[in-house]
Amino acid sequence: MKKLINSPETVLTDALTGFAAAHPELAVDIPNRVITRAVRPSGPKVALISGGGSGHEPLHGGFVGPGMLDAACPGEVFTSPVPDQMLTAVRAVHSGAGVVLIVKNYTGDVMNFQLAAELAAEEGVEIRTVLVNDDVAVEDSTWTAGRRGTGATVMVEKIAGALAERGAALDEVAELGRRVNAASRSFAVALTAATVPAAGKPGFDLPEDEIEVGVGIHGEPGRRRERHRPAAQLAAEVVDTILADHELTVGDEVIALVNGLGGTPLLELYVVYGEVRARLAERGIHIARNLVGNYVTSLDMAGFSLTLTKADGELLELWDAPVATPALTWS
Amino acid sequence: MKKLINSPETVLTDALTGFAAAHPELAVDIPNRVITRAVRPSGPKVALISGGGSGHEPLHGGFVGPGMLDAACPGEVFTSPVPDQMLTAVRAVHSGAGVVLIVKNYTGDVMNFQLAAELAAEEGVEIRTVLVNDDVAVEDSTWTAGRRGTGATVMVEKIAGALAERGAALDEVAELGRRVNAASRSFAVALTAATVPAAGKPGFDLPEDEIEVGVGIHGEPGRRRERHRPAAQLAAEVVDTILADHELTVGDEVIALVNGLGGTPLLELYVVYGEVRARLAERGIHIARNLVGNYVTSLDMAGFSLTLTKADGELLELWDAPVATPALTWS
Amino acid sequence: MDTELAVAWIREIAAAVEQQESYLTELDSAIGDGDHGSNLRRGFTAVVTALDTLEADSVGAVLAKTGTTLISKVGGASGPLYGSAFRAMGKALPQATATPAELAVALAEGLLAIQQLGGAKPGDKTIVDAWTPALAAFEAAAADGLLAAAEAADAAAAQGARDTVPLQARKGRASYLGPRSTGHQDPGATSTALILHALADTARAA
Amino acid sequence: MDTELAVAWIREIAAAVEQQESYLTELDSAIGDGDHGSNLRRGFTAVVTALDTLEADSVGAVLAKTGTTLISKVGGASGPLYGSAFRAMGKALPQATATPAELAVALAEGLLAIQQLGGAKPGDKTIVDAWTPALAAFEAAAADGLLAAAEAADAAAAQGARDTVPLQARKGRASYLGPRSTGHQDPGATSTALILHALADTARAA
Ligand SMILES: Nc1ncnc2c1ncn2[C@@H]1O[C@H](COP(=O)(O)OP(=O)(O)O)[C@@H](O)[C@H]1O
Ligand SMILES: Nc1ncnc2c1ncn2[C@@H]1O[C@H](COP(=O)(O)OP(=O)(O)O)[C@@H](O)[C@H]1O
Ligand SMILES: [Mg+2]
Ligand SMILES: [Mg+2]
Ligand SMILES: [Mg+2]
Ligand SMILES: [Mg+2]
Repeated sequence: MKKLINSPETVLTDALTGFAAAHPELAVDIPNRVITRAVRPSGPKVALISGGGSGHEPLHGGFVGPGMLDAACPGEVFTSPVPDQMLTAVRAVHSGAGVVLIVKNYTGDVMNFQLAAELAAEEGVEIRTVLVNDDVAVEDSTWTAGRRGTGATVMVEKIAGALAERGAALDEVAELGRRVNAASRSFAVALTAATVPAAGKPGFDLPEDEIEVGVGIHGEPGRRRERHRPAAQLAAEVVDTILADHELTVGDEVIALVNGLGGTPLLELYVVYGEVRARLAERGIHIARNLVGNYVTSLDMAGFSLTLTKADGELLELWDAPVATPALTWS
Repeated sequence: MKKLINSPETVLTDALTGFAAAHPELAVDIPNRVITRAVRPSGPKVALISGGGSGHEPLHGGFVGPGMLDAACPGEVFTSPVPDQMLTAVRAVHSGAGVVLIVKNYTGDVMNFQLAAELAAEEGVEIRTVLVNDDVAVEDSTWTAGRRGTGATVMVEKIAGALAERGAALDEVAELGRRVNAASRSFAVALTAATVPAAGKPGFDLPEDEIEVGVGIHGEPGRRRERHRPAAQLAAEVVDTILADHELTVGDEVIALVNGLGGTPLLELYVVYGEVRARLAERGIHIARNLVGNYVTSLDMAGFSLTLTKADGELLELWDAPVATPALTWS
Repeated sequence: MDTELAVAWIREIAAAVEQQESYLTELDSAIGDGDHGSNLRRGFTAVVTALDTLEADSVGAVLAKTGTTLISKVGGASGPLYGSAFRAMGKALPQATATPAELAVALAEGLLAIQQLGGAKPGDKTIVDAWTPALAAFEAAAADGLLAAAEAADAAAAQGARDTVPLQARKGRASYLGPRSTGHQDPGATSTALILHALADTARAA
Repeated sequence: MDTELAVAWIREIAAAVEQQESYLTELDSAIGDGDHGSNLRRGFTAVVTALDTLEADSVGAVLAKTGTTLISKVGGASGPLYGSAFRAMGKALPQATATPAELAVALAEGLLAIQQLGGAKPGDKTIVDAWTPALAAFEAAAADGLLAAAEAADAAAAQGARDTVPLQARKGRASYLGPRSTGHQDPGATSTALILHALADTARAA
């Protein structure tokens, strides 16, 4: 394993030290592992807090700022944060209007956020939880832990964040977050495995001409191992897999995220985006907004995920609302 | 080789197709391989054109937009563009105020831009060329092709772009670009080799515990092969290597770019940034502005480069000026 | 079991986790995300530090401190699960010393906490698959004293962990793999076996 | 040489480049950026297409078209260098047929163009190191006819390319490697040898 780190034990603290130095517009509580905006919104505002294991950068810390999150709680690499972090975050950003926790659906995340929510509720803070579970690779059945939360997290954080910034009430913000999640589906393909620093070697071996289809963002193998294929074919299959699970019909508009898993060059992500767009056009679906780049990564894994969020006028307007975070900025 | 492409022959066209679709605010002439702003600046303005081989994304296409470049000419992967591209770009963006060509110092780039400049001059366009050569890994002597242009390209394009946007004259913009280049130094370290699609395999083999020190951005081996070291040590050595060549003294301010080469997770880049900042602080040098991320990449190469630009009030003010491009946006 | 023995047990778990870290991580790499070993090592290292300054007047205080520390330091799935389990065991043992029968009740409370929080049933390929047979064995042998009960639980937990190999996971991260999760031993069941093995070792040394 | 032979030469170069693409790329991977083979293949494929529709009335027209096409299609260092060389050769041969002596002059003009644009001297580990001895050999044997001159140039260029192995590069991308550039054959010198070898093959077939 070759990584730009000092040691697996210190990687998170070291990265947060660098992140804090790089982003003076954010306040980084390094010992408690909580990232907030340096300048609090004036007046009461529903606070959005998210968090999850590290190794998915820029998620979540890179989405803290006006128009998006109020706080992020980074856990150890691929390990959900602990309840103390979320409690510290709640205390830091709660302004009386309540708190929305945005939680990716993984057993660890769900349980740790749940414990935190209970503790925060005991302190009298109104808490709502929005669960993100957009990954169609996993069947949502009693036979699994349910669908994983992946790329849709960006959509939920951006759109619910915009609504919160406008002064909407707690239940409205939470409801919208759930609506964005319900309107979103994702699917991912990996060309290589990720190497967790503490593990020291790739999570799985993958022959030169094979890929993992239906992977998550924690370096785990996917649902199936298949032969590698040209980008056009892969993109078409990923689109079709999502559409098979998504209520999208001719004439619908979507927000599309072609997301790099960390080790894939931007050049290739644009190739994929072109093919995704072509396939969607064949199916009569129009991409109204897009993001192409590394947004929800899996350390150094090569590959991509596609997220499609069915959009309407309201969602698009909130998507277009100003945002100023390290990883997403427009005005 | 596993890549998200259709074929090595079509990768550039396919990526430009996706890029064009993803960025309606830009105009992408796919057959001629020229990227310009969809909306021209109103009135005459010095036009900034850059270009170079592809595989360094977001450089240069990702830096086209208000406040930065007027046009970018992407060549084949790691191959400089051809003069026809630059001539097409000149014709597209020339508004009477002259054109500045920003050229990274590689034999191919220099010659192709030179041929283009001659052709454009024949058409009566006033042309200035700013050569970027910031890589201290290469000695600038008659024994080499001179120093390579790497990370400083971002600084030159941003700062000269801001000045051009304000209506400065041709020679002023070119002079400032040269000044930014002269104030900049870079050095890079690679943990893995890049794989050029047409070559189909990594440019070099690197044992598990070794790194290439002093690499460029074209997948070539570096100046030396060394043992891998913790991030703190590597970062300190890279800082020291740059400082040994840079006129920086206690109390000076810099703009720092910790740049990922394409295959390195953002988490690690932040670790490096923290260590770079600590080392510079020891030397009494203050980072006034920073960028941490993938800006000048080398396909899927893992590693980082550091660029330090000595800053003064004027440069910082121009750095802070609004910019709205796919890869760099602030207001 | 007195507070001293409780502390010894926890220290023994910490030592075992430290020693088996890479094995646990390897198991977790196969069907999870490769952090179970480092998660537990981080957690129990913090627990040992916390116990150094704890003035415990009951077995329960030791176990509760272990639980809250795990919750605060581990994260992931195993942090809240083991944390809640130790907290529940702690709550069940407010007295200075605990009989094997009382310990059996505590172990049952621990399992209940795990199942209430995580919703897993036996056969889902989780911690529950080692804890359930361990609890049954401990209960059955409780009358024969702590050592006998702990050794029975140790053997049953180890067997329970091994028995997860053919199972398809229905809870936790491994469930994402579907049928591909079979053929691998569950990391959490394996660490549960370590915890019971540590109890037997501690009882033997006492 | 008449226009037909000129076209045959260029086609032969294109065929050779196509066949040797991966070899050239391999050489360029060692001390460059791994694109010399694909660069030249892209260029000469375009040249062959351009020549298909060209109604050339002189050897020079064929070579000039080759040069401008290479400049428009190759990029990198080799595009402008070979492009300018062929353009210069084209300019030197305005007549319908060219004698070996005239061809020698054209080859000299080609070398001059390369050196004017790129500034390389013999020994810098570039195209110049194959072109220079090839030109000398061609000049020396020009009196013996095209075939003899071309074969001499072919052999000299091949030797020149081989002789780049121990050299340390002082121009182009390979110069970044410093002493590490020694021990490898220069890709550009190698492609120059291919160009001269194609001339000999074409002359032999005529
Ligand atoms: N719902 C659950 N109930 C009981 N145990 C579970 C549950 N989900 C996961 N586990 C256990 O947790 C283990 C993984 O723990 P760990 O790797 O530390 O956390 P994570 O899965 O969050 O990375 C699994 O091997 C499994 O035994
Ligand atoms: N200044 C120069 N003069 C002559 N030949 C050169 C010069 N610079 C580079 N070359 C030749 O160009 C070859 C590389 O060509 P190519 O790989 O196509 O371009 P690039 O180096 O831009 O990738 C080198 O092997 C060398 O022979
Ligand atoms: Mg985990
Ligand atoms: Mg090249
Ligand atoms: Mg795990
Ligand atoms: Mg090359």
